[in-house]
Amino acid sequence: MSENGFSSDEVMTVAAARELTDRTVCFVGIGLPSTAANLARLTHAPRTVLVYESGTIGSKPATLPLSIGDGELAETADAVVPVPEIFNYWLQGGRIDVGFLGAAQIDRFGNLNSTVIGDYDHPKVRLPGGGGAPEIAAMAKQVIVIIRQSQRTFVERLHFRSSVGYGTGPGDRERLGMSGGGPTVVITDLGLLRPDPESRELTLARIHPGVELDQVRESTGWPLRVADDLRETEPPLEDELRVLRELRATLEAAA
Amino acid sequence: MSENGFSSDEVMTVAAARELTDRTVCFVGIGLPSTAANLARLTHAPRTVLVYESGTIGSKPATLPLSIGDGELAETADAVVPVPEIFNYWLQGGRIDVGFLGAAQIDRFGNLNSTVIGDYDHPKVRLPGGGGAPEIAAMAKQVIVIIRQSQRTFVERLHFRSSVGYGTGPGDRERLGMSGGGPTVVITDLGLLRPDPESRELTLARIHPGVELDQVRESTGWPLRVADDLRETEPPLEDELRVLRELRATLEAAA
Amino acid sequence: MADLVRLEEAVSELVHDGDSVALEGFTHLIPFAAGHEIVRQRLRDLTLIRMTPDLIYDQMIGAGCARRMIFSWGGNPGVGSLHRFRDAVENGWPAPLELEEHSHAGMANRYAAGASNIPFAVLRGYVGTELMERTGTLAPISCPFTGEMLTAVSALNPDVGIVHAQRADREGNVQIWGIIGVQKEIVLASDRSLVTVEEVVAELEPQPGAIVLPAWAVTAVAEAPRGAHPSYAHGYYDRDNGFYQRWDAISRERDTFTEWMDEHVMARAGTR
Amino acid sequence: MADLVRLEEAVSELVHDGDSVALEGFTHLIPFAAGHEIVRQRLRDLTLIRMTPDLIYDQMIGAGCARRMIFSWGGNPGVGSLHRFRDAVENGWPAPLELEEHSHAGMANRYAAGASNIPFAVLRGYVGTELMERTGTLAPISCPFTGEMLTAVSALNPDVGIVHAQRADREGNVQIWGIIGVQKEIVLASDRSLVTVEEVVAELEPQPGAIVLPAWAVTAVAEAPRGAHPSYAHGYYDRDNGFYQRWDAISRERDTFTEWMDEHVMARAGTR
Repeated sequence: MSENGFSSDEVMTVAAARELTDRTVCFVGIGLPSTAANLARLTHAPRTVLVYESGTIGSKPATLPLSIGDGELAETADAVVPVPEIFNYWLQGGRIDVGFLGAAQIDRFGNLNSTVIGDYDHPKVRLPGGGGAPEIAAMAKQVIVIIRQSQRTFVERLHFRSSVGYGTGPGDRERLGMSGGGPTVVITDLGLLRPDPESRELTLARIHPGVELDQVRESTGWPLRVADDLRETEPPLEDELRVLRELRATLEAAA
Repeated sequence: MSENGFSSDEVMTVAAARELTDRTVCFVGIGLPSTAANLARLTHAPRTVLVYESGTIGSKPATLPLSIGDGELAETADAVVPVPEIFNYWLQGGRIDVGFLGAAQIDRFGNLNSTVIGDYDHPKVRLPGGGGAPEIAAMAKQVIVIIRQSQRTFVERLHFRSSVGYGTGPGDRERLGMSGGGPTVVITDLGLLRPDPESRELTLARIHPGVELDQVRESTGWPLRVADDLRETEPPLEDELRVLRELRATLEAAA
Repeated sequence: MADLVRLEEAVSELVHDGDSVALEGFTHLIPFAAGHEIVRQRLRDLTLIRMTPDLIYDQMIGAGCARRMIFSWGGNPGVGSLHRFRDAVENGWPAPLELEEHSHAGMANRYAAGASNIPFAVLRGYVGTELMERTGTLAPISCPFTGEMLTAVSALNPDVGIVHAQRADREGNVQIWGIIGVQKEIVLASDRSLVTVEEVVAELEPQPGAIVLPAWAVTAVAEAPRGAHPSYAHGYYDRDNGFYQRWDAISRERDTFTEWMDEHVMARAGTR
Repeated sequence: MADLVRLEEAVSELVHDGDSVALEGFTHLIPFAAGHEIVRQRLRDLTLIRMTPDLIYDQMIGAGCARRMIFSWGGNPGVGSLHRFRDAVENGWPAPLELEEHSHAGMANRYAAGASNIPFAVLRGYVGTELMERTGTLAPISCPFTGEMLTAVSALNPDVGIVHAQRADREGNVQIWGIIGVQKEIVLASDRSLVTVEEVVAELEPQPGAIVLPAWAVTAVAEAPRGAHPSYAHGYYDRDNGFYQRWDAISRERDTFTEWMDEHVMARAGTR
């Protein structure tokens, strides 16, 4: 909890929720993405459609799930479909507006590593792996990345490319035949970055309340581009924080 | 109705039903095949599993369906699955023991035409087409063909090859990569033919009661091979005829 | 979100001359009401796509809507020929009909590929049949791992997909049960989709065997009670097997066919 | 027909050293009881196949059952690492673990291809990722109609497929509802299959959202009440989220892990 009365997790989650407009169809993973999408659904975007990779479409959980397959996701869904179908007909079919992704590392073009730290064959840290991310990154109309920002996570060179953002720059997604649009925003605990429309390089567009620009630069493993019109993130509203904290309490109560 | 007290349709249907042993999984089309499979189920093979291409698995209809998608097939089924699944997971998956097929023409190697009489582009008669047959013929472990026998149906040369029996002879199915075993019996209104184990040519193995061998030869568009141990088909039993007639009555009552 | 509209409007907004149109429903839930509305709106040069053309395409072909048909089995199930289909192919009446012919397995996979946004699907099928030479949307393909030869079929993505269903709620979420056929695939494979329903209800009660198409995956929903007759709607009414049998005589001659269509389809705008 | 047998017998008859084994269940219905029985029977050199290895494979890897793993996401959902999986990959304890790594979409399609008896499936996926270079069961493939480049994944046909389900009847017909994941695919893709169930009942009541696997498509059925715990069985018991969180501490060190396994798995033969 910062002196502002909210934690860096909270400002990230609220910033992510705000990116969702109503009636958006979101493919959500567990953790911050699921929290952010449910926060949007319970505040400004009540008709947000949540799709979980376990096959639940239109889930409306009252409590936050710990896994992407909790029973409540199925009980409150409009439809539950087999896993091959969720990936083929719904994600690859081009019906997902927004995919939320996290990662262990990100590079300046929004490519993601969720596979290993170190060498693939002899890793220092074996991470969980790509899961649903490679195809979400390729196929969702728009991708929102949520990741803590530091020299360890914002790296010059990924140890493994698990999912593609903009590859090596403009035109790469098109060359790779990707049907989705790529990352439109990267939300961190320090601020919010958007790809430059021309170069596709991530550019700091918002800085969270109480964060210094130097701190953001020092937390980035490459020379950070900063938008000319850099502004401060609007702090979480009281109502957003209340709903978010109620949501998180349901998760802790269930454990 | 012949002087024997049963019609040629009845002897065909009973002969087909007898080919089914209990617990056989049958992929059935409408008409004689469906009647024969249901007759088997209601007489000597109560655990015959009926699979219809509309996606019903384990249907146990009390009345004969007119179409392969009648409501009763779904109501009495163990499972109802989408049509892509019935063809991919169940038929192509190698789970069908017996496929029943009819046709407008058959050749000496059990290849079938259900597409056109005459030239494909300017047909004399446009028939319905292959439907489920091409893949049933390729993939069922065993195929039973039911067809009336005459110079028009037992032809030297098919006008169109809609489904493959033994192609041009031994080894063809293997060369074509077919997972199923091919036709093991062809049941007609005159008798019953089986492929020769070596040459794969259809060979008359049984002749129905009251039918003369010359009549069968004259009803065949090629020089007919006859088994050394040709025997007469055992006439339909009273019980078989009773159940068959009750079944057919349900079809007429429903119309 | 799916718009809830009148059938007349839905057809006039979604279907245009020259479109490729799939009216699906595997024996069950055949969208006759929508097909009849297409006939009444005198749409022309359609490419009609359906695994089993059934009576509905016999009627649309005889009424002159079709230029081309993509199909796998064109008969009157358990009865015999589709006479209007035959007359078009054999005699070019009322107009010649181009055919693109597949097997059921191929059509089902083409729909699934279309719904999956991939340009083709792979199956073991067609090999050894003359369809391999006759049909352009078929090609041999070799497995990159085993070298085995299989068959590729090109995806189907109709301009318009039309199905009938039991129910929708007021949001346009659609519920289908009983034989579900390729209803989901065709809605998802098509650029635009129309679902006619027996009734619009306040809430979709869960049903054993039911699937739900969310409203945001459907373009338009129109109420059309008995809209599948003489096919059926599981839980609402049975298949009218008698009509399927009577159709043989009605459709055999051009005159009796035209008379029947005039009386039962053309004269019934909005009154079905 | 499926044999109704005791779990111990089913595992000892169906699973052998060196087999490829898939214990599936996407978060829901994970077959923990069967996995524990495999551990108790000290099976070795298994190739473990699962989209999300989850705690069950963490346990089996730590217990020394595995030589190889085919997977797409190896974490403790919502909690963090699978420490036994990491220890095997990073330090080779208790034995080195070979990996064959895919994405979820790829694994799901590999199962579907296996169930469909075709040697590969096609998807848009993997392109631009380093998995393309690392994984041998991936290959580029071009569409024979459009020339587009897509990705082929080879089919998965495990020696043994194991899933948990809510119910079976006395014939061995199996009923599953809630999140159905890839349960059907893995049973149909495998040479031999074992379904553990919460209970055997006289008759399967139809349930909204339920699928049924007919007895003749399953090799063996074994009753294993609470056999998915700490995963869950929809309609029977909830996911034990607390256990998933506690597993982080239990599994972090080799000693505490081994102690836990000795007490909760090895010592419980037949008493689970």
